[in-house]
Amino acid sequence: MTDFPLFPEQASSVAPLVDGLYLFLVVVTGAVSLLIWLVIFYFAIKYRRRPDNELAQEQEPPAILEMTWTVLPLLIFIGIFIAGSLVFFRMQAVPSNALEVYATGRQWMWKFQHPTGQREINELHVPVGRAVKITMASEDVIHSLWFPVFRVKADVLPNRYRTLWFEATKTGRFHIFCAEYCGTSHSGMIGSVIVMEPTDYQRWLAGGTEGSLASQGEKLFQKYACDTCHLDNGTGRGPVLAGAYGKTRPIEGGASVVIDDNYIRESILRPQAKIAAGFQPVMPTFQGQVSEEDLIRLMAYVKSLPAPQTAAAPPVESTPIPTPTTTNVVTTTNP
Amino acid sequence: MATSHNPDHVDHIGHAPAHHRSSLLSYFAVFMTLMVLTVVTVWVSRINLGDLNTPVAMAIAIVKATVVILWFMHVIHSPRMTWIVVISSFLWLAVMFVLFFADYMTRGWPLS
Amino acid sequence: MTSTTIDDAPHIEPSPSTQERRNYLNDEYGVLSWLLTKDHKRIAILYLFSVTIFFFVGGIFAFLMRLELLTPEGDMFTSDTYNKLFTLHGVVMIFFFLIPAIPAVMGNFILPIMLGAKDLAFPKINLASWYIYIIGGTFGIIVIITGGVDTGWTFYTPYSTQFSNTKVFATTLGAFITGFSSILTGLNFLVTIHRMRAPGLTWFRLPLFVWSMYATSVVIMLATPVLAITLVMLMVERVLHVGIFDPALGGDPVLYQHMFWFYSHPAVYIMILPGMAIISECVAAFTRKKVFGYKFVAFSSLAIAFLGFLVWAHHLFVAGISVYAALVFSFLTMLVAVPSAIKVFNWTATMYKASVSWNTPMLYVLGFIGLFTIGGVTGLFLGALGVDVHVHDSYFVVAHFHYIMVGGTIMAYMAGLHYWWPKITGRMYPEWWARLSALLVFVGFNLTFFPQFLVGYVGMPRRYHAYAPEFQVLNVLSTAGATVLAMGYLLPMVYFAWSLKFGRKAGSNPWGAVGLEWATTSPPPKENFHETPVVTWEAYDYPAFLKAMKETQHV
Amino acid sequence: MSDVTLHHGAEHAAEPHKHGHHHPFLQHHFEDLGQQHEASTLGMWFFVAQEILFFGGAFCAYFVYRAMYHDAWKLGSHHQDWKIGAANTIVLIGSSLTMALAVWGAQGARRKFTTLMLVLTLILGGIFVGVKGYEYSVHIHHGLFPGAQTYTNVESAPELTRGVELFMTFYFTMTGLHALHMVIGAGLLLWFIKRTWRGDFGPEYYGPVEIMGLYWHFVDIVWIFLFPLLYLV
Repeated sequence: MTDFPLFPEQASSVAPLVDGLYLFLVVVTGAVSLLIWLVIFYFAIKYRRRPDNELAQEQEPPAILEMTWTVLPLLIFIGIFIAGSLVFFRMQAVPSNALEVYATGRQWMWKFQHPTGQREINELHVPVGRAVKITMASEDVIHSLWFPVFRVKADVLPNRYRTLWFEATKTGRFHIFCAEYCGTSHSGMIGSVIVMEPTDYQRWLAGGTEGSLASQGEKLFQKYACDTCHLDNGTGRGPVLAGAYGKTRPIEGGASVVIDDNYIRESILRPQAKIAAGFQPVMPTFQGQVSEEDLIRLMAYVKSLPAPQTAAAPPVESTPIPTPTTTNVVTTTNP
Repeated sequence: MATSHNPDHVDHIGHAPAHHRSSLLSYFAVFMTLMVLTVVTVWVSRINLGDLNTPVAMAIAIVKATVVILWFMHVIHSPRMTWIVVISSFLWLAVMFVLFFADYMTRGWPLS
Repeated sequence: MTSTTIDDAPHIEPSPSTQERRNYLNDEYGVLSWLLTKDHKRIAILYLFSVTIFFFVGGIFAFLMRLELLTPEGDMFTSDTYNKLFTLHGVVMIFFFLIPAIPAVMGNFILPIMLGAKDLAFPKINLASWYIYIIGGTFGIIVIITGGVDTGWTFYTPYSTQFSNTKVFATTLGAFITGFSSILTGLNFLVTIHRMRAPGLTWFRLPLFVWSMYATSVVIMLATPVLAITLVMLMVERVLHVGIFDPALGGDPVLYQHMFWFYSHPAVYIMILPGMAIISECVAAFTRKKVFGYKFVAFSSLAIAFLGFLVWAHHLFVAGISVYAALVFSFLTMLVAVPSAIKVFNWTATMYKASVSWNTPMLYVLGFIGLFTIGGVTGLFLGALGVDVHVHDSYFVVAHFHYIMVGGTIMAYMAGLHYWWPKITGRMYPEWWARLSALLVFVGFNLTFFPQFLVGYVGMPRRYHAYAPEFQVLNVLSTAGATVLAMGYLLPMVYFAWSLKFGRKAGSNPWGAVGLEWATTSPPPKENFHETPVVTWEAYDYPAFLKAMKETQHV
Repeated sequence: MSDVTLHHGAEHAAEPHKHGHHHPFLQHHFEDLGQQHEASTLGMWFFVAQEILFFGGAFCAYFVYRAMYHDAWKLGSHHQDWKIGAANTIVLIGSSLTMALAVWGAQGARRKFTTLMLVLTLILGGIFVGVKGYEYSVHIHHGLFPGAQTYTNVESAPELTRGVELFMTFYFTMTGLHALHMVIGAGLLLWFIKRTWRGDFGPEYYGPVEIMGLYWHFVDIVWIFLFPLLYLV
């Protein structure tokens, strides 16, 4: 019978905050509950039914009590709400210098990819003391990546990137669980995160890799012939991708969109969804050809492209070459 | 103690059913209103008001629905309780729409 | 204050000539008289049997799960079987026991009598409601026999529509049909409360049981249809392979969760409000005192009914809704906790300077107040965003909702069963055996579910067939508790059956309580009252009620 | 139209002030016809409230996807023939009128007039469902129905395939549920035509016809919302 912890370890920057809020709640609600139990037992014993105490004396406790236990709980609860929200904001605000790691959930295993190219299954090596941002999507059903000792969790949705970040403050090997029921061996979809000293982490990184994620992405960029349309000098049939990440660009139909992970993914898998303004919808769909890992590599490559400093005209105003072939796009008849 | 109906006989409204009978004319007037509004719906949908098309179409549909509820369904002569039921069911529907779109509208918003 | 001893007063023992007076049980005989009855009391008995069967079916699944969780490795069942066990435990317990139990059994039997009416507004619809429940239940049984379903009682997409190859369609159809049964019961209650109250029974003279049943019926009427449309869409998606909720085909799984929880959170209030209804009755009866702050308790039921519709997305904090929506729902969740707090404080204050009896129903009431308080405050833990991110989908959540459903609703159900047993059957249950079973239930319950709070916060996820070794000790404790709890639930089956034959004959008011149901014989005649009663006393006004009862006895 | 008294021969209740106490259709557990009428009408209104939430859930999901796939919704809606939709709307509002007139007739115990109105309502309802059936067959013929992996019409916009299929799913689900409610209504109408012809209804007892009217008008209101949302995006 191994030792059984009654309280989880704190191994992340946000863990003390969550535990603080948790213990505050335990104390406050515990006190109120204890008060109620004691009062009940005291009344149950003091005013128990005896021959001389057959009918209750109709004295009422003061009516002001009613107001107090309506307003007081409301104030306490709003306080709890505010405390909970502050911690929640801290969990949602991803620091800008975070180490980017990509995760893919698929039925009953976790796959992690580091920017330097390492690929791991059900294991994640991270440096201690540095914020790590995990961008994740699922290949099939909904999973949920949960690091109990870091007190962070987020559902991993199919077809949509979501992020989760933590900053490990303690080295060691800790649990990774899937928290959203996902089928037969949902309980087998577990793993461990290994938090290492930065030096050990560098040594682990150096061990065997086939080039950084971005470099792998570049190979795929050529393999899928993306470079025939997406040229850097803005003369290609597709928009220039260099330096586009994070910018806001207009799309057909007047709206504009922030170029983030989800937009890149959607433009690869369903290019017709949001077409960059001034361009023809000629890009074929890559749905089913590009795997989740390749998507992550391509995205890492696109994000790594530096904004072009050359004198070429800024990408937005470049005039697209009229496309040779006439496309039989169903033009909308209704104005 | 005879159990005759004692005076503060609350909420036992009368004996015969609420005996209100709307005039024939009002039914035909309502019918004509609905016809006109249907034509307006189709006509408005042909004009391209951009984002305004949906709210306008919905407004006309709500007007038509209110007309049917008040006159065809006799809510206008009905006791207070019927009003409460009708209004609360649309109120619950509004709660559903508002809180659904509270999520869908704010999904893109960046953290402050 | 009248000096009569209350214990057996007002002692409206029916005179011997009325002793073998016809009552609803011996009024007519034969299977058809039961299967085609339109009498709300007999329909309540039909519901009592069918609901109890489903309670023990669900209980067996729970016990098998607890046995499996004795060991970290999943060595008793395959993981598929375990997944089916926890799904069926959820589906059977929620759709076939907790939602129909108190409204359909206690509500059907007691509500019309409490209102002084001869029957519910639509007796035929009431019988139809039971038959629809049986059809839905049959689907449930068919699913259990032919292989079960392994999606969890929440049927989350895309697993339930595209990846699970178990009986999802039949289960959702069963739940869809059972939904209509509770809609019809809700409809019946609402109209009866509005239109069929006895003369003199104004809204503020109504027992608090009726107020809470009214609030429950409002929630049933306005929430269950949204479950119906969600399950229709689920079935359409599963059969036609269309992408309403499946992201691969363009749908949004989070939309399914929104629509599902729009029903399922109010459904949690459909389960607890009837429990609160019974507790308000029993607190008044066993302290022989007007419930403190009658209007506050009454209106807090309605407040729960309305606020319950605004909070559903606290089940989705980590599911992918926007940060701002999470803030809105977390704030609203804090508001909905206030009416429950008001009720608990008012029940406690009622016992001040009261005459508290220690009969079994009161033991269950004390248990309810204690455990429901824990259930309620842990709901605040889950409502606070910071903590919810960690504890969502962990055993902390499992413990929270079991404290509300088992510690709350089932404890209240047992209290109601013991409180109205003499009125339903005309016989008293054996007091000491009942107190023993109440103790067993209380101890067994706490031993089962309190360790789960701890193991949940330490990090044991929900719905896990095999878990990490360090959680084993707490799980063994929990399984031990489950055995004691099972004993506590089996005992009443024995002594209730025993009491039918050998129980002491109960007079029309064995507890000396206030209420129209105690002003008629037990078991009551077919038309509840020989002549329509007239209410002249305020709610729970003991002196006035005893005086009125004295007069009816002498006339 | 001669005014036909209650041909059941049941005179009014003996005591004048206990009006409607021993009426053939007064159920035992109600005090008097007034209470029975109030109760059944209120019960029907709660049922309509529940139906509003039922269709409301579908409309809510519809609007979420309409915001998400606006162009696909526009394209999908153009595959509907709005002229047939408009004609159907007029037919349904007409049936609502005849239903209201039937309630008016029942109040005046005008047996023949009420029966005629109910028959007209049934016919108009039948026309509506018939036209819907025609529209369904057209869509299925074009392969425009949910689950139709082969989606031939719009070749070059594969993206719109999925959006339009989602639109068609909502089209079929919502109009299908609406048509189902129409069929149930038609069944009820048949039963009411029999009862009206038998002369059950009069100024004292016309509740059931009014309830039928509430149900029918509700189904009409659902179509009033469905028409602009599905045909005129």
